[in-house]
Amino acid sequence: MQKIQINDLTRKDFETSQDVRWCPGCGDYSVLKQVQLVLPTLGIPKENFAFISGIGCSSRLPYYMDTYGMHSIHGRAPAIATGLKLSRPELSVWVVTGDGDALAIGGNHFIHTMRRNVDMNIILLNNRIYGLTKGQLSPTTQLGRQTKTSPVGSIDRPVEPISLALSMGVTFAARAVDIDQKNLRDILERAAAHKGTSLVEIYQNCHIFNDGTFEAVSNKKLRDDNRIMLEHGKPLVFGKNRDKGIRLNGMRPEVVSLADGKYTEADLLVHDEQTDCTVMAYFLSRMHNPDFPVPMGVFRAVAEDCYGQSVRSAEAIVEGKRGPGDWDTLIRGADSWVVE
Amino acid sequence: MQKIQINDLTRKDFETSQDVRWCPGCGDYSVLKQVQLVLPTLGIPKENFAFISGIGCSSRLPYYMDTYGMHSIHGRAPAIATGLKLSRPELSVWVVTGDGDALAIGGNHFIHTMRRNVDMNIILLNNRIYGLTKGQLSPTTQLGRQTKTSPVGSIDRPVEPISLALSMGVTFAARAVDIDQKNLRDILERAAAHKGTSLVEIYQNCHIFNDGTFEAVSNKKLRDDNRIMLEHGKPLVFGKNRDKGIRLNGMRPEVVSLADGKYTEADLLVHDEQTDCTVMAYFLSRMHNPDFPVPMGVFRAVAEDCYGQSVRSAEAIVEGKRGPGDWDTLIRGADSWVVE
Amino acid sequence: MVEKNKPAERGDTSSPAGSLLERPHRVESLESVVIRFAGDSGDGIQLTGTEFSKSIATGGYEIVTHPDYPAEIRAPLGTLYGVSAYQVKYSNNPVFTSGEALDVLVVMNPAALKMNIDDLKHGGTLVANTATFTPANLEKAGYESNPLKDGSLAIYRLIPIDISGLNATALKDSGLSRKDIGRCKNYFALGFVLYLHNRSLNQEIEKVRTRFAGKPEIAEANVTALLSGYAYGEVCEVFDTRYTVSDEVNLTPGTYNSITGNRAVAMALVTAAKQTGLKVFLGSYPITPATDILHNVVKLPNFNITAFQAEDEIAGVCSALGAAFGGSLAATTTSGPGMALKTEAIGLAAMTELPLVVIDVQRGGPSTGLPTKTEQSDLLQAVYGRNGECPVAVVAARSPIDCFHTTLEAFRIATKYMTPVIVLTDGGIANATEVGRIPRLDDLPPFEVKFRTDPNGYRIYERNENLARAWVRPGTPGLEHRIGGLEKDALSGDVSVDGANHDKMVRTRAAKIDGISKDFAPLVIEGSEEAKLLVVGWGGTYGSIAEAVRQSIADGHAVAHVHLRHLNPLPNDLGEIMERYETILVPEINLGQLSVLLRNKYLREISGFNRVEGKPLRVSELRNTIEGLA
Amino acid sequence: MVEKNKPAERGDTSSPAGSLLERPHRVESLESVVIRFAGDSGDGIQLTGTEFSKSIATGGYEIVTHPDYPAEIRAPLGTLYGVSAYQVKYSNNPVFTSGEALDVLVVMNPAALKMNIDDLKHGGTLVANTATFTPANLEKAGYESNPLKDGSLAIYRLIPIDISGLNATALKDSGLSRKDIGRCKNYFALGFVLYLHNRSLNQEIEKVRTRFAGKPEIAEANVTALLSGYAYGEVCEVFDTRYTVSDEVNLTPGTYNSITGNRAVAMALVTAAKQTGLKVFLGSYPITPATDILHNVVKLPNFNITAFQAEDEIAGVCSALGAAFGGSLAATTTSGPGMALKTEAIGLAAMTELPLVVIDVQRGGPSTGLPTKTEQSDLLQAVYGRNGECPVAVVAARSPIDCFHTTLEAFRIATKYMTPVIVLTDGGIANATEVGRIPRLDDLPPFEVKFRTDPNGYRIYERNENLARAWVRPGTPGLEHRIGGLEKDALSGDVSVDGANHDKMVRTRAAKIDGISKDFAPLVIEGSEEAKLLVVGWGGTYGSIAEAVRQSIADGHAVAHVHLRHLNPLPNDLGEIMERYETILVPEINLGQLSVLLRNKYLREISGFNRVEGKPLRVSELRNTIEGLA
Ligand SMILES: Cc1ncc(C[n+]2csc(CCOP(=O)(O)OP(=O)(O)O)c2C)c(N)n1
Ligand SMILES: Cc1ncc(C[n+]2csc(CCOP(=O)(O)OP(=O)(O)O)c2C)c(N)n1
Ligand code: SF4
Ligand code: SF4
Ligand SMILES: [Mg+2]
Ligand SMILES: [Mg+2]
Repeated sequence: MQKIQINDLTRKDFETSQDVRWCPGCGDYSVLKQVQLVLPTLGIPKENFAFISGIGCSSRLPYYMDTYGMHSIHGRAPAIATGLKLSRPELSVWVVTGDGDALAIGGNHFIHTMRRNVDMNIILLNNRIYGLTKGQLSPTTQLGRQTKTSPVGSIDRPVEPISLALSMGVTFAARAVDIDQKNLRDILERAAAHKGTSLVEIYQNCHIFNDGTFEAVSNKKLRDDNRIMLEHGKPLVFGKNRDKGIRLNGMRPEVVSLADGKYTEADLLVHDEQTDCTVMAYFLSRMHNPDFPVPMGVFRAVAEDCYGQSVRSAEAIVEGKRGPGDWDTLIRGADSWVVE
Repeated sequence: MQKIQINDLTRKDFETSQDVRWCPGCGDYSVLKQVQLVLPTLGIPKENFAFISGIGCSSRLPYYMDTYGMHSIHGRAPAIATGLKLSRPELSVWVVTGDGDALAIGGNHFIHTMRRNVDMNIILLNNRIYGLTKGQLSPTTQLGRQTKTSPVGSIDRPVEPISLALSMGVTFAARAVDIDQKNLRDILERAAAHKGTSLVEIYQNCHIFNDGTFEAVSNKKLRDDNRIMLEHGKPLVFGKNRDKGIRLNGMRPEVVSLADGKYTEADLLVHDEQTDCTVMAYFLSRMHNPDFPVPMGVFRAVAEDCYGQSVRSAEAIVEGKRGPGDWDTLIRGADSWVVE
Repeated sequence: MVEKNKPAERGDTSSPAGSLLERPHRVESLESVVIRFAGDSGDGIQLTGTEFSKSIATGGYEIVTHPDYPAEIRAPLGTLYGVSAYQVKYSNNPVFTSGEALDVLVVMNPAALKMNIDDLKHGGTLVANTATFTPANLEKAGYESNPLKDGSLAIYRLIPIDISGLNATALKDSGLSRKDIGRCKNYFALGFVLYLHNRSLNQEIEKVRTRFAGKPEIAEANVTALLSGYAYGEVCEVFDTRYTVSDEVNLTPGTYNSITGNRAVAMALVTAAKQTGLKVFLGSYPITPATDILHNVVKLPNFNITAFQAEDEIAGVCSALGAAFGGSLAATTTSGPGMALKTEAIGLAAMTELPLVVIDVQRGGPSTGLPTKTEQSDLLQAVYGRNGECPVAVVAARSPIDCFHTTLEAFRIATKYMTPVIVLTDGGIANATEVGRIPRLDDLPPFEVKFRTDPNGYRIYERNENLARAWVRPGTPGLEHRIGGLEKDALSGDVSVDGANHDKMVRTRAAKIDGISKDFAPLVIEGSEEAKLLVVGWGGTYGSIAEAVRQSIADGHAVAHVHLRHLNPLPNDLGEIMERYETILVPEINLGQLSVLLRNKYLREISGFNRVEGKPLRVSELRNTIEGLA
Repeated sequence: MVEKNKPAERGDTSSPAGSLLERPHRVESLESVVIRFAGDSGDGIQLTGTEFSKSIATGGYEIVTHPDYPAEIRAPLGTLYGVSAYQVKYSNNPVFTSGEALDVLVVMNPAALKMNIDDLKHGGTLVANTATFTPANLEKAGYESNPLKDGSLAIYRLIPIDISGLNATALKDSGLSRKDIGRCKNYFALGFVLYLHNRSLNQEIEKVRTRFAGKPEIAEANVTALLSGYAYGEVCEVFDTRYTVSDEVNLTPGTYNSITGNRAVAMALVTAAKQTGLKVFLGSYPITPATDILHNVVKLPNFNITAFQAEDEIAGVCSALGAAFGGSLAATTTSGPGMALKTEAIGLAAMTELPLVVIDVQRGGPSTGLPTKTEQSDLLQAVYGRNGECPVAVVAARSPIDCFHTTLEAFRIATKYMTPVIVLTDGGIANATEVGRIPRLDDLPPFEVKFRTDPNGYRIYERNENLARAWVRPGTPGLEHRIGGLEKDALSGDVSVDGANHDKMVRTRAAKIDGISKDFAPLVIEGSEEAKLLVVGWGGTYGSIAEAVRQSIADGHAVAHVHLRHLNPLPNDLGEIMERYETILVPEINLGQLSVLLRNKYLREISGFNRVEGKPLRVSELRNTIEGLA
């Protein structure tokens, strides 16, 4: 997409007349706001945005965006978006989905979308619960968590969406917290700028059915010791006083203190979001509380051909060889004969 | 499953009266043979085996096994096997699937099975093509490969099944080549012994539609330089003369020569199939020809609670607290009243 | 005579509609009350409604309830679309529906008034919590002036009460926070309404104490609120009538309780395990309005029942099929869109001839449709919605309690005939409650399952007199065998591409399903024998139809009603019964799906009464149609 | 008179069945030949069959072919289940089926003899490759003695030829390897059979040279084999008759070719792009017997058509729906089990009212069933197989060429009415070939698509005279809007849970689909006007029915035939036509699915002729039934 000058778009242009119907206190509100703030800055005509979602509280978001949109069926948004983007490459296609929508019923489309690298932006609102159906276990629900369908605690080991996406070669993967407005906005901007599939996982608080599951990384008092902000080319430092870091010990990561003088920043791993192999990013995606800080920011951002480009270049190869198709010749077929 | 003494089972006991109907030269034959050889050695009564498959050439295998079996529908074998195993924990449950069956239509069940760690053995016959439907692109087809549905070469980046499984926390993952009988058999034995989900990816030659795709690692003349045999606790050495090795350079793997004296085995990475984190195995799963040798053997084998055990211990918690359920009390309900 | 409670004759796999929680017989009496509670979804309306109905039901009355939630989880306070409601009808006569025109309406805010007032009878009682009629709330509800004051409600008996304020005063010394005190206000309202309905409080007080056993201060505050509400009724001079429904009840002695359709399905699963001694396996994926079945079942692992929340609907049904192959009683629960996803696997179940119970709690369609509203529009999908010639049994429940019996019958059919059985319930009966007598185990039709264990001469598709093949449990020595989705030889079960064999198998599978009807109990015809009009219904519209027929008869019209549990195959006696009547009326919450089945089978002209409005059929409207045709 | 070739009147969206590759008119004459080639699937049987039919067709004859592959990819050599066959019927009269009793059978090995000999007419010609009748091969085929020698084939005109040996001799100087020489033997056989059928070789020789343009030695060897086979015929004294089918052909002038049903669908996609100037998008997942459509389309990216092989059927249909939302002509192709998986998404297409063409190449069911055999058993799934009230248009193709017209009509209906349209073809017509005249673009019914671009007063569900909403392409300024699976307000398109609105929308969607029938061309009644018996058929059974009806008429029986392209809605004139006849016979390759639709709609008794044997209906058997009823 070419960046064009569109001076007069504002957040207001992307608001609809619909009452926003999430629960008071739901993290989805702040995501909606950031999306509405980012869109006008992208230099894309308003009519070229399309938002596709599945089913879930999160998937209601397109109703509140005054763009083209489809609130589709459970889990299928990436497949619908793929067809839309492949047939209309000039559109800016966004998928809005939830942890259940993307990773339970929609798991197959999710992984294949990562693999194909179709140029679209996927916003995954992860609240670790099924919100809309009122509180069942989701694929990201933490072990031991009691929900309506796990009354003695969940026994399903949770999915790490970013690991999963990386294993399928995703070219852009990032994570942010719903209420961390600045970071969320930066990441949405970068995701929009990325060519290929960009996955933005947002830790979103479901106030009603899973309140506080992200407390450690969203609470201003706790978060600095529990998260690490990834910065390309910078060593992995974290902590309220930036006094801790991540070091590699063989193939194992290790948290070390920078306070006691034993280690300095030079001993730490340096984040590289651009390596062609996914191992570094994968490694980061396996870090979880309480043993490690949770990484926020961009895990991976590499430039690779996206599927649509490849489709078009395959088309071009054929067209180059054979020229634009001639209907008459084709329909006549190879060994036709004439009756006079 | 308890190992019991069953002296008289042999390969013959597992053969059926059905003509085996794969193409002459198909790699599936040698897999069938190894499976039939391994089963009698496991100490499991013949009637306790159940083989579940989807649809594909590979998925025909259960018809040739004189065990309980179901040739089900495309992609769904792991889900069927999950229900079977959860309800009948005493059975030895095997899933036989293909790259299309497991990774295209069946992708969602595949990943969630890995995550749950239900105790079953999954044999994935990867021939990088759709055999049964006569030669279309599969999720593992290599980039650029011409197939019936990619006449100018595939543009879909291939799935690495072991990476995918690892990202979902699979507890046992291994790889073998169809005609490498000894290695295949060892791995099948280890997979059978593993508690939890074990994934065995077998590089299987489709003689008709994708002949030679695994040439580099199956041809006796080429394979030693193109593959590396993983051994727990051993450094990563390979080559016909065992003169090459894999070293870690930062977070990047590197092939080094052991011939010129610059590096010795001590500089190499040591394989550890038992680390609790999946990063080491993931790293190995990203190694591909031509830059790296392809790993064969066991990538990961860790002991974790499997889903069935967790289900049963959750049941036990409830039963421990409340005792075995009393039908009359339950059906009466909490606030019933009596009319006289 | 409407013979609602007469148990049908028992066939082998059939069972009376209405015996878990068996419905009482009583003397005739016409008095009944319809009451609706409405307020913000945060107001505890559902709880108040439930408590009220329980209290009424324990008095020996019949009740039917109808909860109605907003589609949103927590809609903003005071909005029209955030209104939650709960309706109860009670009487000492049989009650079939939760009623239409309201005798009493209790509203907790202006939005609730706006959304519900039209349903209140002229002269009906309106209780309103005045505290919430603030300018801001009035505006949100779209009122320009305060209806409590502008005279617009003059045709009702208005009882304005400052529920919030009175409740707060009563609890000012409770030591609770303001928020917690606020939460007690629904008990205040309940106390008042119970006074209005002439019920005593003792039992209710006990229940509050049990419910809040862990938090004694909260318990006592709620008790105080209840008592204050009740006392307010006693001293209040605003109104002069209390409701007194005759309580000369004549119930069959026994233990009673109320139950929703979804819970009744869960109880059926537990009962199937109990009766057969087999493990029950439920593989499911959450979907409104079916999820509550799963919620109920996950709490019962100590009843030999394994519940598995799968990654999607396909895995839900497939895991159940795997369990069926393993010799368990297997079920999957879902609603319309989920049903659509399961059809391929149901086809595999039909082909492998394994017993599988598929419960579809129907909701408004097509597509995502109206997920929180009821409908009967999955019937043709259930009967015809699979590739190939793929007949399966289809049964439907008529009421919350009937969900129990229908589900149990589905298991009996599934195992006797080795076939998938689809059970259709709907969002209406799934969430509504019905009161009935608790059955004892021996009251139920017997249910036993046999596996084949004899390896001698075993052939996979050898069939018994019911055309069913034998069920073999993996683990049985000598019976190892392979089944699958490919067509198989009619005897050996080997893969077969032979045309004649395929034709034979297709016909045999069809004949097997057709043969199930030999087990059905004779249909029960309710209403007048000399009628010219027969109303044929199915599933959850039973209440509305029975009530409309009853009213029409009471009004002197001759009309008969037959209600189908079995949709595929249809009952053998239905054709002959239909022949006795000149006109056939089929009321459905769809565009005429049973009509399609009946027209096709009996080549009879059918009048349809079709309303697809997401709610139970309106008795009054249906009655008009009946009386026009009778 | 059977008016097979009379083009129907054109309605707006309707088109004549049989004009791409328009079917020729000719003078009456009854002679025809049915020939079948059979051998190991490795023997090049399909190629030989195809070449033979082309050669015949270019002579101006009508042909219908029927390829029959084994289910296995490469079955072991010489086995019974590894036999591949290819049948052709040709005549200078209209040909409707590939024929029944064979005039000529060519077998390349004993297994092929065993599997096919029963279909050869008494006195028919049997050509056998003697070289393969070795003891080992005889045993594999289950022969105890050599049938070529033991006299058991005495009732046939046996022509034993050592094809392998003669071919090898002819090519001994070719310089080719033994394996490559062996591969030429099917050209030897072809040469012989062409001699037998009195065809000249010139054209065939040219074609061989083109085909093997890259490999001149192979080309020349094949030419030599062809010539040797032909020459062998000339010198061979074993037989005395050559087949001479009268070639007084009377074809409409034009360019002709033969085409399979699957390729015809692909050509329709290309043509839709050409006619409208829009991009065509095909989202699909491989499944037998539909995959060939995708194989054809992937080769044509330079025709403004994007083909996408998705990860599964659900993604196939969903990607197509996404493309439809984007303003492309979108299609998905599949077969029975894949259809089952797509139903939820088709429901979304119906709800969002987007144009989507779903092509179901039916195969034997249920479940995986008989994947390589034909059947007509997805009709009720297509009409009824979705949750909720979810009507969509359903059309069916009657012959390979008709796949082209039917698919194009499906696109015209989809875009005019903004609805999904299901196209039913079947494994029979998908793989069979038919010969016809190549159409020019202006011969085809016009096809134009308009998008709304005017933002003024746009309402999503505002409808035109066809009850269709406007199609809006994302990227159009001022028309931004949201659609989805939830029920929407009848005008604004906002989410609505209102009951009355839902009822209205459900009825409107139904009325829209019903209204499509106003565009249909009047039905064409073939056969006798004064008949009492009407045969009503649909889809791929056209050939068998037309032939049976024709034969019956020729034999003096009065019978009429009407063949339906439109299954939902049914044509408006069908009811009135059916009323004119006493008896209605509906032949189907299922247990009576069209019968269900007709009985339901017209309340008429229907006689079914149902054979579910994985193959076209047998003309002789059907004729018996017709003559019994006429
Ligand atoms: C086919 C289908 N299955 C199930 C459902 C029910 N359903 C709706 S949303 C949802 C889960 C949503 O969870 P998530 O994606 O995490 O969204 P959230 O509400 O938490 O934002 C489910 C199970 C459905 N609508 N359709
Ligand atoms: C629902 C459904 N979709 C598609 C098919 C067609 N189909 C059968 S096997 C197959 C692919 C098999 O590929 P793979 O799993 O790699 O097995 P292989 O034959 O290569 O061993 C496909 C697409 C089917 N049978 N069912
Ligand atoms: S249920 Fe949770 S996720 Fe859904 S709107 Fe409410 S707070 Fe948000
Ligand atoms: S097609 Fe390929 S995978 Fe299938 S049986 Fe033949 S060789 Fe094996
Ligand atoms: Mg969620
Ligand atoms: Mg494969």
